Amino acid sequence: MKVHEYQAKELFREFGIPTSRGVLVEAPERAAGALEEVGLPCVVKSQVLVGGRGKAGGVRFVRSAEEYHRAVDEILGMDIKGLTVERLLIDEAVDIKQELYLGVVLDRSTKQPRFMVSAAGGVEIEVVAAETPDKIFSMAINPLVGFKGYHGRRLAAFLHEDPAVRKQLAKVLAKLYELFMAKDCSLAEINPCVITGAGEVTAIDAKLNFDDNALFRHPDVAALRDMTAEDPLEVKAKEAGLSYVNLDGSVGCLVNGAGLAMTTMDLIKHFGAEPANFLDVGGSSNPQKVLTAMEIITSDDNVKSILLNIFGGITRCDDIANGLIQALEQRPLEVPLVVRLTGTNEDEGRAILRKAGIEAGTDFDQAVQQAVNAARGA
Amino acid sequence: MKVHEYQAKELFREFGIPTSRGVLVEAPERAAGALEEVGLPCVVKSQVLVGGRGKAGGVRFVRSAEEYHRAVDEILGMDIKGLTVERLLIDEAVDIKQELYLGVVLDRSTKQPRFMVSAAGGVEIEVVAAETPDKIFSMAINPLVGFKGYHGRRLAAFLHEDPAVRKQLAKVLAKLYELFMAKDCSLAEINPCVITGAGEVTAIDAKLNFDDNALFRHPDVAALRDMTAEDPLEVKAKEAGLSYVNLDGSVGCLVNGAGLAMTTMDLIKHFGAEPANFLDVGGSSNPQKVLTAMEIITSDDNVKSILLNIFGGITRCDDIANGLIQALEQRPLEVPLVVRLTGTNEDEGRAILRKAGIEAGTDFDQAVQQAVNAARGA
Amino acid sequence: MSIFVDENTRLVVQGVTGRDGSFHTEQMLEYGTRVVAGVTPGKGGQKVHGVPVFDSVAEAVEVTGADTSVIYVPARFAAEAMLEAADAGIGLCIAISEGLPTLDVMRVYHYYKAKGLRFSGPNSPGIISPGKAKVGIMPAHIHKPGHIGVVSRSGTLTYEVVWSLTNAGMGQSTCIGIGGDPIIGTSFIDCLAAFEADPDTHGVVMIGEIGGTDEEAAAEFIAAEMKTPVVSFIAGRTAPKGKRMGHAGAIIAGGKGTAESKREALEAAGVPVADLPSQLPGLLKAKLG
Amino acid sequence: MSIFVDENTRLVVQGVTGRDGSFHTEQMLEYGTRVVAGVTPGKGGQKVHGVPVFDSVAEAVEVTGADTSVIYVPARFAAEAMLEAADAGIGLCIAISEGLPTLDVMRVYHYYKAKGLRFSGPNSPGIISPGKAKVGIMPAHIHKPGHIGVVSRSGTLTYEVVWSLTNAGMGQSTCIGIGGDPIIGTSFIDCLAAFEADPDTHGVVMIGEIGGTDEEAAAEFIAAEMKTPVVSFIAGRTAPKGKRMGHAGAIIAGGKGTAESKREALEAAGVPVADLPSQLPGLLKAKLG
Repeated sequence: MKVHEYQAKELFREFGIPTSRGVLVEAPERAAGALEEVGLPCVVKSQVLVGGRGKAGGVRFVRSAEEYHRAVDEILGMDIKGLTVERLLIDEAVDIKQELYLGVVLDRSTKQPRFMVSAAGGVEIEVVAAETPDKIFSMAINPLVGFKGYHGRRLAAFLHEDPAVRKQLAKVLAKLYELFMAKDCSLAEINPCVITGAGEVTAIDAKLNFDDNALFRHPDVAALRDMTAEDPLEVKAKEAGLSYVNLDGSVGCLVNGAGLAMTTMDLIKHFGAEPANFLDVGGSSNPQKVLTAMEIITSDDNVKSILLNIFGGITRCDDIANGLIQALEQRPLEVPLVVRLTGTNEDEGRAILRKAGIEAGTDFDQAVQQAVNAARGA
Repeated sequence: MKVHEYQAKELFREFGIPTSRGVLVEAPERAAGALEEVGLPCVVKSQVLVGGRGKAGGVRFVRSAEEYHRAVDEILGMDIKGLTVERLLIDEAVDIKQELYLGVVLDRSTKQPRFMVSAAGGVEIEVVAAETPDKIFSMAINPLVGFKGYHGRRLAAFLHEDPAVRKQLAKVLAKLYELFMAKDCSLAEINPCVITGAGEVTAIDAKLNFDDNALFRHPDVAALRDMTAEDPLEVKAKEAGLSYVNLDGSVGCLVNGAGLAMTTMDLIKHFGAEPANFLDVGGSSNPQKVLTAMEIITSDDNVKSILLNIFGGITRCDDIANGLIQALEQRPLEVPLVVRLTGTNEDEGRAILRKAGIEAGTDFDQAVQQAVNAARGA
Repeated sequence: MSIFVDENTRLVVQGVTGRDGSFHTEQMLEYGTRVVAGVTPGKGGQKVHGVPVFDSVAEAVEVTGADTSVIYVPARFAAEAMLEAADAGIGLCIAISEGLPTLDVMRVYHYYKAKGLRFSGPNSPGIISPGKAKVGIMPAHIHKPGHIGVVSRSGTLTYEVVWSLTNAGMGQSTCIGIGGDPIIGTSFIDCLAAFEADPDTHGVVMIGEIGGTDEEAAAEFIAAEMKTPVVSFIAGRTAPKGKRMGHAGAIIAGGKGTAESKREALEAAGVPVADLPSQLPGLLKAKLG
Repeated sequence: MSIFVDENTRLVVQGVTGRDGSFHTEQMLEYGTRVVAGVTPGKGGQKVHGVPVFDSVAEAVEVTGADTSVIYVPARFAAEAMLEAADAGIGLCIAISEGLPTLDVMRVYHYYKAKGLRFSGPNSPGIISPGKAKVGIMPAHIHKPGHIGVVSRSGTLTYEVVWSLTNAGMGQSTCIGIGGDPIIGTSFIDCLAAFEADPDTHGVVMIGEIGGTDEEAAAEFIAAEMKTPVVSFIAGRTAPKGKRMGHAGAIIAGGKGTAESKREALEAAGVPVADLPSQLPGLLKAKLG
């Protein structure tokens, strides 16, 4: 789960990481008050859950009240990569002497939180990594022992010469680790972390991603979810315990298991169409899940045919069949349906479907081809 | 460092371990007020830093005000194993259905905190261990992972049949571990931990020992030290950074290194006298330490001769010699002194002493024999 | 032979009284797996399909000599269940549960590593050595004893592949689902090394997917260390970047983890990569000669 | 030969700019120890007795190839310094510092164990292989190259014994102070096993003291595993119960850890136990025949 910059900064402050001071503006009539609080010059920053706001014109430095109000008017409601700007962060203008990058990610290969730091802050770290990899210093932290003074000293020494700045950086890095672990982050990033003219270390941007699986123990974080910034179908799917990603193609698919769902997409493309979505009903599915899944798929107008592809393991074919029957009863389909059902309790499942007049196949390639043909024929 | 029962119980409450309710009485005139607060029946418990209070008559259950005041009068000021009772804990009488033992110690061989629990509470665990070892269940906790639910469930299952009591016990055990680790304990013990008639789990006694080396990070714990309950010479030695234990013999000894100091004691006995003390001036000693050490040894009237036994390593012989010279200048000795000096900077040290008219030997056995003979001759 | 589990495996089922735990205990028993114990705290003394239930893994191990554990407990308790297995002396823990917090699994990983123990998963279908033992949730009937090793990050996709192998007459020595999470206990390389050391495994099918760089690491290992032929399939060629495809681990992030990069690495290591799962038996036959 | 340290040891001194660190760096250099680096955070770039100082152990290792570290930093920072050494790839860390919180050392112990690394101490005089390398604080001149291994929980008492061995013409292969704390990184058994495996160690002197049961465990090990003759001395026969004798580990608690119990265990294992340290050379000569 991603959160907005202003939300991440609130968490930063909670953990003692110094950040620039800002005021959130959600409606134009709040703009004047915010300006009064923050003062000029300041930075008008769109709050959207997507990278590249700056390039898209969603971040503006303003020197006068006139410039400020023009920026607020233009950015509020702006479309950035398909997302409408609903909120602005009016941030104090910090006297920037130097921009650094500080980040913690989960390193999958060593299974440890890994710090990535660079004195080349303010740009995307992937770009720095690709073009000037020696400007990045990386260090994994063994989670059984945690972040110690020497980790901070080593990272800070790479970033800066001045002992006073190093000390501040080491402290910020320690707090960033603490936040990462305490809140089950998958990414914690300060980019840029600036050194001001007065030698103070401050986060002027903040990015935090959280592990969805751990949200149950962080109600404060879960409450930060911005439903308006997400695809409504994906929100509905998530609430029902389904994994769903909306895509642009014409063949809707409902599959059990992420790997098989991805492969189903790959095969749809292989046989000449495009998938309309990724949808994994998950393991141990109950009929209700299938019902919701069918609702989600059929509410997408691009869908010209539907492929139900089930290979039962922990998922039982009879559960799936029951869910499907219920779904069809509640909302008869307007597009062709191809069903492929095999695995645990497949005989029971197929029998249930047969009663409702649906003949389920067993061959994967064949089923995909049928669905692709159906979508084309439609 | 040891603390009194009433102090340990305060820490228990801070960590959420249920304890019996009590009031501290430090002067007889407070006794009436305490009785009013606690009510009858109650338990009058001497607060001394030594085991076996009960057997010594220092704990009394009272049913009437008359019994109560008689107990207060008799126990306050009582001598228990050489310690004067200066404080009483007036504790509520708990309806005891069952007495358990719960303890955490540091297991030196596996280098882990180890739980020891027994349904045979209320008696010394060493006695249970010796007589009925199968009544004790023991479990070490890996500190890198900590105390988990399954540890608590396993220990509680050994102690009791009732699921509701088990749940409470598991919680108390978890809190006890938390306290042990958070406050750098070397021992945390609830004996007895009682199950009341109503099925409630409550600590009616509490024992906590702390790691002296970690007191610097627990000012709250360090503040609990009861200097009045300790040997004044040992307190003075501790403040000066010396390890000192007062004993009953006649040969005072000042040694560098605990092993050599113990061996010096052993040799004094071997050659026919008794050591007056254990005293280790420690590594990296400065002259001031030697000065204080000499003060402490000479203030013990039992001392009939003094043996200074130094084998220099991180301790430098010249430092020791300088300290000794200063000590002798400030307070000339009234008993014979034998010096044995060898190791790092021994030539410099011996030269310093020679200037002051002291001839230092190098042979250990010889030096001890001389000191023993001197003590006998005196 | 086979790897990790076989007819000597003495299995304890953690979460045995739950819906999934109970159902699959029955399935595993039917398959012939030696399920010697179950564990559910507070339910000690019961029986599930004739299997004695204990309050703790430690008791289960003491009484039954269990050496392998399979985890069906809910996600938020699963990491602790894995630690419990390790502390009870279980040598191999197979975690089926999905949705575990990643940092929990990370701590479990380092604890197992410190103790020199192995876990597999989480979020995995388990391990089956056909004809010997099934530990997990895979449908039994699609498998057939034989000489092909199968290792996969996926669940159902593995069934798909195994089924096509069986239909092509190619039985399996052992099939392992290593799990779809970003942090897993047993890697492709661990399994490939075990297959390489198993004289009864004559060929290996490795099923990867987008996300991470484990397939690339496996490719290096195959090139350097393996004589046993390997063929592969990589799921997620059409997955968009930055979107998580169901599995917490299946995400193309920071330009890394694309299906193309994995395919290239494998092909460079001499591993044929199929376009469709149904092509795998044919590729394998060609490799085996 | 010798154990743990020798002429190939590349040493980094942690806490090199402190009073003790600096003094003993000079002493170790004089002895011929290859002190290749020092570390004191914030003092990188300086030199101490010609040894370059770094801000971190990692840098010191990168630049100088140090493989062994010795710790002279104050007690409250020492555990972290030991972790730093482990993370920097140091294979053997020798902790001289005394007064470390026991739970800190406990965590360090399990971290080292998990990483398969070794530390010795804390609260120890260090390790010397006479004529090859001295790592610690022991006075050099009392040692002499030879074939006796010495292992001890004590500092100065070890010097006493070594000096009497040297005076009796019995040189030493390696002398190790394992430290006087309740939790130490390298045990008697670790050292005895290393001496047993060292063809140049012909006899061993083991110096124990009251507290704990390590001497009893060592006795079992000697009886079961060792051919090299061992003689022993146990300090603390006159120590009262329940009182800590200087060393945090030297305390007779709960009826365990008495000098008598240790003596009995050792004698039962065929290890002669001396009444006086000065008797050890004679006992050893008799054992060596």
